[in-house]
Amino acid sequence: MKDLDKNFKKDTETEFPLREEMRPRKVTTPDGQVIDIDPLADYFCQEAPKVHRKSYSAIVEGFYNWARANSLWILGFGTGCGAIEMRPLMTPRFDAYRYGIQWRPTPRQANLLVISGYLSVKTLKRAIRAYEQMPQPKFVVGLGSCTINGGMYWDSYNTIKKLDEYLPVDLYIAGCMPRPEALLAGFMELKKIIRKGEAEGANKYAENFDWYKANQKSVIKDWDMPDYSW
Amino acid sequence: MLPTIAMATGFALILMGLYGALTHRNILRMILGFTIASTGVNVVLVSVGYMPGRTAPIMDSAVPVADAAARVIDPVPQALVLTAIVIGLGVTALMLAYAYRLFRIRHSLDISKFTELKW
Amino acid sequence: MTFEWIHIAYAALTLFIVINYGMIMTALVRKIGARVGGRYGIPIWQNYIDLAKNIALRSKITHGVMYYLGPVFRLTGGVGLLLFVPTIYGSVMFQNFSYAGDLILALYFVFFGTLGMALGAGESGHPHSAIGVSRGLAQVTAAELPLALGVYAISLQYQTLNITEIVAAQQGSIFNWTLFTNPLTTIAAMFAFVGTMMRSPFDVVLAPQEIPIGPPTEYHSAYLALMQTNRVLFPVAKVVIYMNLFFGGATNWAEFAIKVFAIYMVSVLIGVVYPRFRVEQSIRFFLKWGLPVGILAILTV
Amino acid sequence: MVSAIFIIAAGLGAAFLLGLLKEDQKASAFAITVAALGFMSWVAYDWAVALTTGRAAPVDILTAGAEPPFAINLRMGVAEAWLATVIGVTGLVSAFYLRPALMRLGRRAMAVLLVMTMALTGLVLTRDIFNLFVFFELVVIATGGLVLLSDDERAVAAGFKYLVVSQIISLLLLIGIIFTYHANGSLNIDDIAATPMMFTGAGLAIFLVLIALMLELKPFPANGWALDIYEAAHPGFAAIFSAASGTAALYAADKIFAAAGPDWLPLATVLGLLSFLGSGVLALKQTNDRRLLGYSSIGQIGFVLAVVGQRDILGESYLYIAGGILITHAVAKAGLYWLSGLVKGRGLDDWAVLRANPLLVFAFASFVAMLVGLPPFPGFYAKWDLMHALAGSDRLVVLGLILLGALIEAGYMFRWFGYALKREVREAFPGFATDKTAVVLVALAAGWALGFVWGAASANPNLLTALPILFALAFLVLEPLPAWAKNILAIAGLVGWFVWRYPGYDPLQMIFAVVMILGGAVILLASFYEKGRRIGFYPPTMLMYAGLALLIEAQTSFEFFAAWEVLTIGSYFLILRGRMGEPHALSYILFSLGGAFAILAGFAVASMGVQPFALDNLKALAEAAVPSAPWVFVLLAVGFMTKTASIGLHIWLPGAHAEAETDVSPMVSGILLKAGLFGLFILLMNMGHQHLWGVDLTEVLVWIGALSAFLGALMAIFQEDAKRLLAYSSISQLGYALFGLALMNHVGWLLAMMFVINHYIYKSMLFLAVGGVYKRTHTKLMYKMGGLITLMPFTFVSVLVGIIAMSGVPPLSGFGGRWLFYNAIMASDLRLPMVLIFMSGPIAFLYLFRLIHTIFLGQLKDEHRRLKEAPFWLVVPQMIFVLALLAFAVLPGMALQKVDGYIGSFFGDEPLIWSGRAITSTFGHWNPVAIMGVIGVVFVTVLALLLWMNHNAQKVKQFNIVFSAERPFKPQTTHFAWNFFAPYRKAMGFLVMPLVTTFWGAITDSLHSTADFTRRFYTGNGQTYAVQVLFFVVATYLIAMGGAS
Repeated sequence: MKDLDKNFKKDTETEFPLREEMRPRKVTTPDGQVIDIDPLADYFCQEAPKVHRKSYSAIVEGFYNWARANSLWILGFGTGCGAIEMRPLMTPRFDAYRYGIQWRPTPRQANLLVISGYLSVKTLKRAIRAYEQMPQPKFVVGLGSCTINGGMYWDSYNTIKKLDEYLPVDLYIAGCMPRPEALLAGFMELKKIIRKGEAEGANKYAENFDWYKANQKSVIKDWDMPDYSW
Repeated sequence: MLPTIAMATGFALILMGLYGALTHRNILRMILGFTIASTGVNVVLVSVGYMPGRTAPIMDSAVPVADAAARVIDPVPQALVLTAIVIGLGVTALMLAYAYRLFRIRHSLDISKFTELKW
Repeated sequence: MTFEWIHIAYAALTLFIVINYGMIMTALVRKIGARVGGRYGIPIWQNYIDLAKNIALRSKITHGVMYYLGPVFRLTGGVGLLLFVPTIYGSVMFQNFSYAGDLILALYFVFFGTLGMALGAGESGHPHSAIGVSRGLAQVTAAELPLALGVYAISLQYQTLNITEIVAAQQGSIFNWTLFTNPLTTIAAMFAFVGTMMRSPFDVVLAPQEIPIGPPTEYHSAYLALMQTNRVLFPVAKVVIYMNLFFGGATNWAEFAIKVFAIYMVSVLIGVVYPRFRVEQSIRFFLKWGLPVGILAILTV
Repeated sequence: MVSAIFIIAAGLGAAFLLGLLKEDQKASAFAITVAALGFMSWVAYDWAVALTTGRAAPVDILTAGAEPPFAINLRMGVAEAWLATVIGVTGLVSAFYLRPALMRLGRRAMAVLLVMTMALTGLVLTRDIFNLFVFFELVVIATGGLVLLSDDERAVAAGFKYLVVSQIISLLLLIGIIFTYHANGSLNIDDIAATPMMFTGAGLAIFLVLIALMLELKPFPANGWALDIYEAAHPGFAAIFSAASGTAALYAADKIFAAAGPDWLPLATVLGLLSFLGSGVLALKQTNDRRLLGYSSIGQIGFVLAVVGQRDILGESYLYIAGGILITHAVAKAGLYWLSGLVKGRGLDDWAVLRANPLLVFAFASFVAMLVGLPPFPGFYAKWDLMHALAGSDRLVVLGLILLGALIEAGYMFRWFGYALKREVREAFPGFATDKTAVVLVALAAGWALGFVWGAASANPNLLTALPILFALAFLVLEPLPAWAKNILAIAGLVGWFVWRYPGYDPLQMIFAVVMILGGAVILLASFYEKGRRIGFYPPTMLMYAGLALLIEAQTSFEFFAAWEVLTIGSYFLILRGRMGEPHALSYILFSLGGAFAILAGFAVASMGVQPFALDNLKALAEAAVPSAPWVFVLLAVGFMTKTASIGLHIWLPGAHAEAETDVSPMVSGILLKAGLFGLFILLMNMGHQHLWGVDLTEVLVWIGALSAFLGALMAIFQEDAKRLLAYSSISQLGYALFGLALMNHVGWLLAMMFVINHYIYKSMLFLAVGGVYKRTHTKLMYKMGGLITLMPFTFVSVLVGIIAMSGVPPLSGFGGRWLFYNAIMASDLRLPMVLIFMSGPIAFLYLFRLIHTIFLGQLKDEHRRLKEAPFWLVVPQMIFVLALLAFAVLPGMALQKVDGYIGSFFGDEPLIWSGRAITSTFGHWNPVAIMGVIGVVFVTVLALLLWMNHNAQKVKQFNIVFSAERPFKPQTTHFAWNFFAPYRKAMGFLVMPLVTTFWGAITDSLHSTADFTRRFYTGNGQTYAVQVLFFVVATYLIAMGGAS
């Protein structure tokens, strides 16, 4: 059940045209000079992601990992039906806050991207962007069987099957859907991984950037953005 | 009595002339009206200077220079009238010339047709 | 008073105490909120952990010079505000740099951080930042008005602009506090206090999902760490001013801790009870309620 | 000395001589004409000079060898001689101007011209009323002849209408003359004067003579016939008709009024004012240049007639005043009619072709200034003296109406001038006829020469010998030089003047001199960026600075007012230079002149007619508690507040400042506005608290200041145009300064002083910065910009420093202003106005942030990607300002300590103690160095900390923002800038409804609709005009009799 069967895969023979606003164009300046604008190069930073080494001192890195584990800020981004299971975590019954888990509205301030269920190709594009805009170190948790093998959408024309072909997943929480208790247990597990210093998904993404990009581009038809969204 | 009648006649002529000049649209009639009015003015002028029982202010053998002041009427209005008549003639001539030019322009002598300049 | 090098050490000590106090107090306030809602709430050290986490982030971006300087302005504003106001009445150590200026300095220096932050947020190029700034500035013009009137009223009352002298005049008995000698002024000023603490009902500036937390939406890592530090420091510094002006100041750190907490809780209590205002609603609110009270205050003082 | 009779003889003789020539000897005919006119002018001029210098005494020339009343006598006095000169020269110059037409029509036309000139001279010289009548009729006939010189067919009808009315006038005149003669037995004017006739019996006779003479002056509304002549006649003749005929007729009327006695003077006053105001209003609606000039002529003659009506109080200065106005009018109007002959089209905007020759534009400007009575022309001196005489005799209504009339005249004249300078030239332009141009330049030279003569004859200083003004005028000659050379000269002049003068200044003058003179030099640095010759920039600029330089040093009310007018004129031409400046320059000059007239009236009332009036005397006036003192205060304050653009009088400012050129905006905003503050300083320093109906007027000023500060700021935040935003901000800032002044305490004044310095620095800086951005982006609309910070870093820094300083945030100098402000209000008893000021502070923060955000931050637009930093010379002064602001922030005592002591000498207190770098007041303390130090150390520490932690941040580009997991579409849709404070508009928008604009708009609209309604009165029918004349006579008689009984 690979994603890359021929019904699903993008037609790479014919170039999909860029969106109008992303196409290079000529613009007249106020002084009457005509200049070239290449939106992709002019508007976006074209740097590739870097591999960030750990701190030189093991003690410092240990402290940092402890802090990262106890201050998990989740990006408030619901992708599939699993998003509904996130809300109870804020309630008195589950109260994830006591574990240092909080929600942030902007990727810039979040470390944890929870892919909460099936991911359509359209949403994948947004998820990639959101993930790339989060600062390192960042963690991805896949929720439910849809992120593992497509689940009930295994033969869908429109959803991806294996999340870790597109983003480096640190942890899956199985179930359809996993209950909030399972989520909490999963987050506890993630904390342990982080504490051990093994949650280096961002570095893995940077190291295998080309592979991830090739996979992403093979399913996303109108790739009208830079390779890496800073 | 005589000066009063003359003066009344003069004013009557002035009013008639003015009435004529201001009610007729024909330029020639207007000019005529003004001529009548200026004649009236001349009559008034003369009547103001007239003194009963005196003679004309002409210094000849009939009126010796020595007692002229007592025997002639006031000569100044007479002189004024003469001047006024001459000037009136000039103005009337000019107005008639204008009437001719106006007629050449518009082939009409109706004053109310020459109102392009206004406001 | 003139400058001596030891003042720097004293100022650093004040700063250290206040930052730590602020860290704990804001966490405590959140915890109280959670308990009221039946939750356990965040750990009391959570602010420290978040700070450490943010500093520990590895990748950072910058949008430009002003973006970089924004948090610096912000924290300088908070630190400066604290240092321009005497913290503990009667203590030589905690007079800070209050000889640099009087009440007016404190009143206007509040805007220093706001301006820098707004500029930094502006350079990020994010429209939501600008929207947040626009809302915040619009709201603050109306919200600060009762405070300005209140400050004017108490400086008329005490015939001085010197904060230490104002605190001195309130010593002796609890009934010497401005709160009791001039309640109208205090009420007017508290309007402004509630209005500028970035809590509901006046927190549409930060509307977390509509304009993802407004001005700081692009900030992260150490930038955010500086802003978090300011977020715990600045309210305390502001409360110190209110405490000095209206609630008799503090003669020792214990009194300081209690009074700051109590005053801070005013905005918290109002915040948990009332829903959010739109910007024009809050402007109208301050003009309709805050302004008349302020005018009464300056007319009756 | 040639006898004056030869003037008449030469005219008549030459006319007869022409009759002897053959029809085709046109050249010799013209030569004879010119020779005769030249001779006539020379004789008159010779007399004029001799009589003025005292070489000769006035003579009576007896004709027919008998004493009057038995013969006609002519008199040659000073007035007669000068007027005869005007008439002769007008005739001579017009002859040259009319040359083509005269050559076409031949010797007869030339003879008529000679007769006309002769008859007009005769009108002036004769002392016999019947002789007066004769000359009048000659003038009528000659006019009838000369009207036909026109190429315009409609002129024929106009001439006929003129003749019809002339007939009626001569009827009235003759009847009047004969009965006057009947009543006192003499036709000699001097004999009539010996037996004054009252309103009874014989009064009707003298009334008829007077009214006939006044009808010759074309009084409003019985003047439709004259306007037709003005419109249709050849401009060369219209010049004679307006300048020479008007002058002669007026002098004739004056002679009879002098003879009839003072009881008749109110008649002249009323009819004169009616004409002045009525034709002024009607002129507002005119679209034909010559007809407009006709209305203006009638108005001006009415003005002089009103002056004739004041001859009982004018005494010895009567000739100086009436003559000044009359001669200025004659020269200016002749000049304008001659100019109109150079312009093909008859619409007002057709005069745009004049721009092809800058000299003609200068001539036009000079003529307009002459008509409006601006310095340095005779009308200015005359008006000044006249107003003082009127105020001295309590004729305040007349004073007010004359000023109103002058303002209306300024309205339509300057509007027209604006058309000429700014409207498009519609058709290809063939070039000007050299001889006609030369004729215009003769009038121009005459105007300036007369200005010099009148200035020299004035009891007050001659403006044309004031060094700064001469320096400014020198730039007219230097116009061919390149702009950079003129700029160096201008800067050198300003700096040199300052260095020369400053030892004599007191601290107050010193501050203003530094801001206005040295500050002007700094702003002029920016002008180096202009290439080419920049024609028309330096003369007005330097004129403005000359006015400012003189203003600072003014000791008497005259010096002050003259300087005020000079700077107003200079700045008007400067503002008019802006690309879209035309309507704004007009509203500027109208408000400024209105204000100037208020000042004039104020000074006149204050001095009670006694000149010279030292400014210090205002203090005596206040101390003596003269009943008029509060009114003087009101008038002067209103005048000064038009310049500071206080709310209600502010509507001229936004456009004027926003549409001005890049380097002009800072001049008119940073410097010019301070002139108003200087005036207010002088006023309050001398007059202090004044009470009117129990209200303390300074409290009213406090309220006005507070309202200006508040509403100005509020309007500023809703502007999309960066320069308009800054302009509204000026209203607000000047409101602060006015507020501080009006608090009438020591700190308040210091506050105002601080605003003078601060506002100059940061507003100049911001205007230059925005101007630099405009240079690059070609737009002033802020939402079209964005993200320019990296492209224009220096400009950004100056804007940043500017807005921090302006918003009063420590540590920059604006905070000092706020600190002083609190200390000032603590010492004041007023409470409520503070509320407005408290509000305006944060609101200022709003518009300032908007300024910097929408221009420099946010999203960079495609077309701006390659922009460069603003031109070097625009950046230089900005950087100087940045340094000045920083220095002033740390060491405010540098500038303020001396002023503080100086102000202390007025209030007799020392509220501020300057110890070292710290300042202590009664209430608080302020240590700028400590503030700067603490903030600096903390800032650097925090920055170092951040650099240590985030030194490796990745620099990203404008679209690398989190956008709800999307990417932005285009910069235009991502830049949040338009309607930036939308919520604020929802909450407070009702406060910025344009009530004031609507108010002033309603006033001008109602004037216009009155004009439009009234002018339908002029139907164009000659008969109707004649009937109107008769009605006018009857109505005037009834009203005069009613008024007398």
